[in-house]
Amino acid sequence: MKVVKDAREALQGLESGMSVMSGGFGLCGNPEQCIKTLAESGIKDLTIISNNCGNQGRGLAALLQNRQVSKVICSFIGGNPDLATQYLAGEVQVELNPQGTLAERIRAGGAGLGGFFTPTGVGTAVADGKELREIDGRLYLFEKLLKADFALVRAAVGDKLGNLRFYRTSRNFNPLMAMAARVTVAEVDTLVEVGELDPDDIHLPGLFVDRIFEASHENPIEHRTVRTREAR
Amino acid sequence: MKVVKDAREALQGLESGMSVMSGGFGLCGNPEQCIKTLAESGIKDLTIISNNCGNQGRGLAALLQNRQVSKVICSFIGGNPDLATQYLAGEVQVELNPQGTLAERIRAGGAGLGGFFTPTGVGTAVADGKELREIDGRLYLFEKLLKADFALVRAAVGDKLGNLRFYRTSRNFNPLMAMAARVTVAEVDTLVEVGELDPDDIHLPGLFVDRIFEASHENPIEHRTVRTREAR
Amino acid sequence: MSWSREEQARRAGAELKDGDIVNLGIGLPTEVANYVPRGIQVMFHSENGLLGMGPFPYEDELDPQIINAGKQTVTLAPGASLFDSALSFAMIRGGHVDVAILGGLEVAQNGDLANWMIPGKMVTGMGGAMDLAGGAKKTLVMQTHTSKTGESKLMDRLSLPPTALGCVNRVITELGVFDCCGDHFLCLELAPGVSREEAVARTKGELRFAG
Amino acid sequence: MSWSREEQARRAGAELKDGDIVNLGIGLPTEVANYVPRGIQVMFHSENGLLGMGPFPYEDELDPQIINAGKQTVTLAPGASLFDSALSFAMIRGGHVDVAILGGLEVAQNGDLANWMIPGKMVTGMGGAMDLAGGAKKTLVMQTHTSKTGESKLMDRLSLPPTALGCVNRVITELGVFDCCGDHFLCLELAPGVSREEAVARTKGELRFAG
Repeated sequence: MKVVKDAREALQGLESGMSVMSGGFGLCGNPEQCIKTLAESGIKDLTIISNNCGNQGRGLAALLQNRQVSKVICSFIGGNPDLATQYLAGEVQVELNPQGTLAERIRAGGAGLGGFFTPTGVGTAVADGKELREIDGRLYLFEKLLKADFALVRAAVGDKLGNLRFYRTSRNFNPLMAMAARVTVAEVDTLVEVGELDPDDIHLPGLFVDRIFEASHENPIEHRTVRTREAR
Repeated sequence: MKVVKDAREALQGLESGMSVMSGGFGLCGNPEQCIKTLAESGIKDLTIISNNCGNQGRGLAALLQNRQVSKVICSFIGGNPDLATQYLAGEVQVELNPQGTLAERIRAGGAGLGGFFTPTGVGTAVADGKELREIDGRLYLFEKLLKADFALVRAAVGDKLGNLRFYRTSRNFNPLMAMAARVTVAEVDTLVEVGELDPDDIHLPGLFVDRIFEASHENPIEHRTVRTREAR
Repeated sequence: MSWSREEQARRAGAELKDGDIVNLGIGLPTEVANYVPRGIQVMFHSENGLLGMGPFPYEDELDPQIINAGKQTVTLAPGASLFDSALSFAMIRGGHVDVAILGGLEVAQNGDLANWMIPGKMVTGMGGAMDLAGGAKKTLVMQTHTSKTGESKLMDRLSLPPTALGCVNRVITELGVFDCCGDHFLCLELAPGVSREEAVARTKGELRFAG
Repeated sequence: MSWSREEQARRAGAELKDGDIVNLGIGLPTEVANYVPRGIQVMFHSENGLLGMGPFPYEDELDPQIINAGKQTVTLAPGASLFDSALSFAMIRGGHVDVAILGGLEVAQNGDLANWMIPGKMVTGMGGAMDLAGGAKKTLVMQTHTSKTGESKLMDRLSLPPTALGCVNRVITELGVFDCCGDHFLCLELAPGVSREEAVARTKGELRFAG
């Protein structure tokens, strides 16, 4: 069965030197328990594939602080002093991808495609060493699929077959990464019985999920922006 | 505003010689009113992009019977005597795509990608004249994006901003085609006010839909297969 | 003696494992749904956008908008999900479907499959066959061992246009069960009353026997 | 005299049309949300997977799982929808976003944009900037006309690494509104009290005037 007790059980088989995709945009929609458990594990030399690799010292930044990460494939490192420092010191390799290209490479990995041609990055540093091709009068770059050993994703609700529903902007990269790994682990706010989710409203079919467990989440806020009723 | 009165108004600007995507798998999930209106229009020389181009003399087969179609891009023509006859007589050009390749080419068109490498079709007639490439030790074919002048799609529920929900296996190619056309027309069983759909449960965001109208649908059955309680 | 279609379907069903995601082709493979071994649960994938296909509906359950890839009315099993055609084929092409059971016109000993066209005769299009044959983790073919005119359909090399190359793991015919091993077929099992000599005589490729 | 940041944002808001799908970059562009002209409705797209971004929440509406691409807490407008990052960038790359309003470090008269890195200084990554700049139907840049040291940021050609080539339609600075026309900038409007001479002096590319 796919249901496991906790993150420790879910991460069985994740070893030093592996590649790990982690869902989330900044700190929103992160697989918090998996990250915490990884940070306590002593596993090192990881390649992390994630849009931001944590932020403000939190999330995946904990793995950076522990020197567990040797390479990061991401789109944005602003607001992440741990990553910026180790990158500039040459301690961590960073491969920057345009955000849409990162999402699409992961999707290609999950969908069994070898790669694709995108207009994003033509004429920029991103194009260095990549094939350029004109298709129907427009210039495109070749970008390759991206896969990983493990994908750690977070969802709002899941059933025991691994069918998932995401909540609001916590969706982001989570469903894509779930498709693109050898082993996909999902941590969910609420685990329900099979049949409780409407078949039309499953965001990610369960065949992409190998292990699932229920966990509580802190949902930290990065930039707390509010308005006051008076200002209305 | 996106809401139009009926199929006639929705198809304004659709002219002879254009390319038209039509959602549906066989007769399931077809934009029935749009097809009917097209069949009565006298418009001809159409390129139809659709998984089956109708079936059993129904659906898009009406356009074939009227000799309104000059080319069909599809994956399957079995069970479609109108198409098979005209194809064999050289009256209609047929471009066969593996079904997954057809879906992905349409998605690429909608997603702004120039094309992609797929393993499907390597070593077969589908590969004729196409680039072959080895990526990470596996062979792939290059396939190009596909776009159209009009996309005719059918959904269960839509709101006045064009946000759509599909029902059961009527989803099929509909959301993909909606992304890939210059003008996308959606006909829905039920048109609701903005705000009535849960934002997490919109299958296709409204920015892909240009015109929307409410229509009733016959939902014909191709192969009526049932079991009897006795046989349980 | 050889296996009936039912026995063939039952034998194919025995290939399934608990938790498998299974796509059944049109025709004989569809019958396998009736022979899932007791005690295991599998999910049937239908490439028109359904995971968790249930049996045919009772009259009062009939819904024209719930169909399988053969355009037959079906039902949803518990835990079913619906999705668009691009995601459906992402599942197939991406290796997320464990077993595809397909019909065949010819299988070659190197695993090449032909099942989508006969030049000058059958014009149907490949539909999802090319994606399915090449994409599933394991591809099983169910077909008759020979044609109506007695010619072998288990070949040293294909005579018909291929659907996908090197994709077939195992073939189940009325004579037995055969693995595609590259330069030969390996017979794992013969139907009761079928002799090795008969199997060899009716196989155009090289046939070896296990054990 | 020249425009304040507020006036710049108001001027950018005047570019919006009823029904537009609009993506606002981080920083000054975000302010444009406060200056949508009366009588028109636009939908704000946020590339982290939200169409229909509403204003910042009241305290009692605060939801950590509703954020924009700047990771600020926001709300959902009526008719909003959520989706994954691949679909979000399919919208952008596929030309389904009508207007992107982005910050800039430099704009060249041929429409090239630099806004993602300063070699040796700023290391943040491009995030969604390259997709947005090149993908929207219309790309508008809001930036200061010159750097703090007085050097023009409207260039004959970029000195910084490009974000996307030939993508910028219009630049709004504190001095006025300028179109990228290939071999020159075309000034459509000057802020009150800004002279043509001053605009020319502070523009490194060739500057022409409409009318």
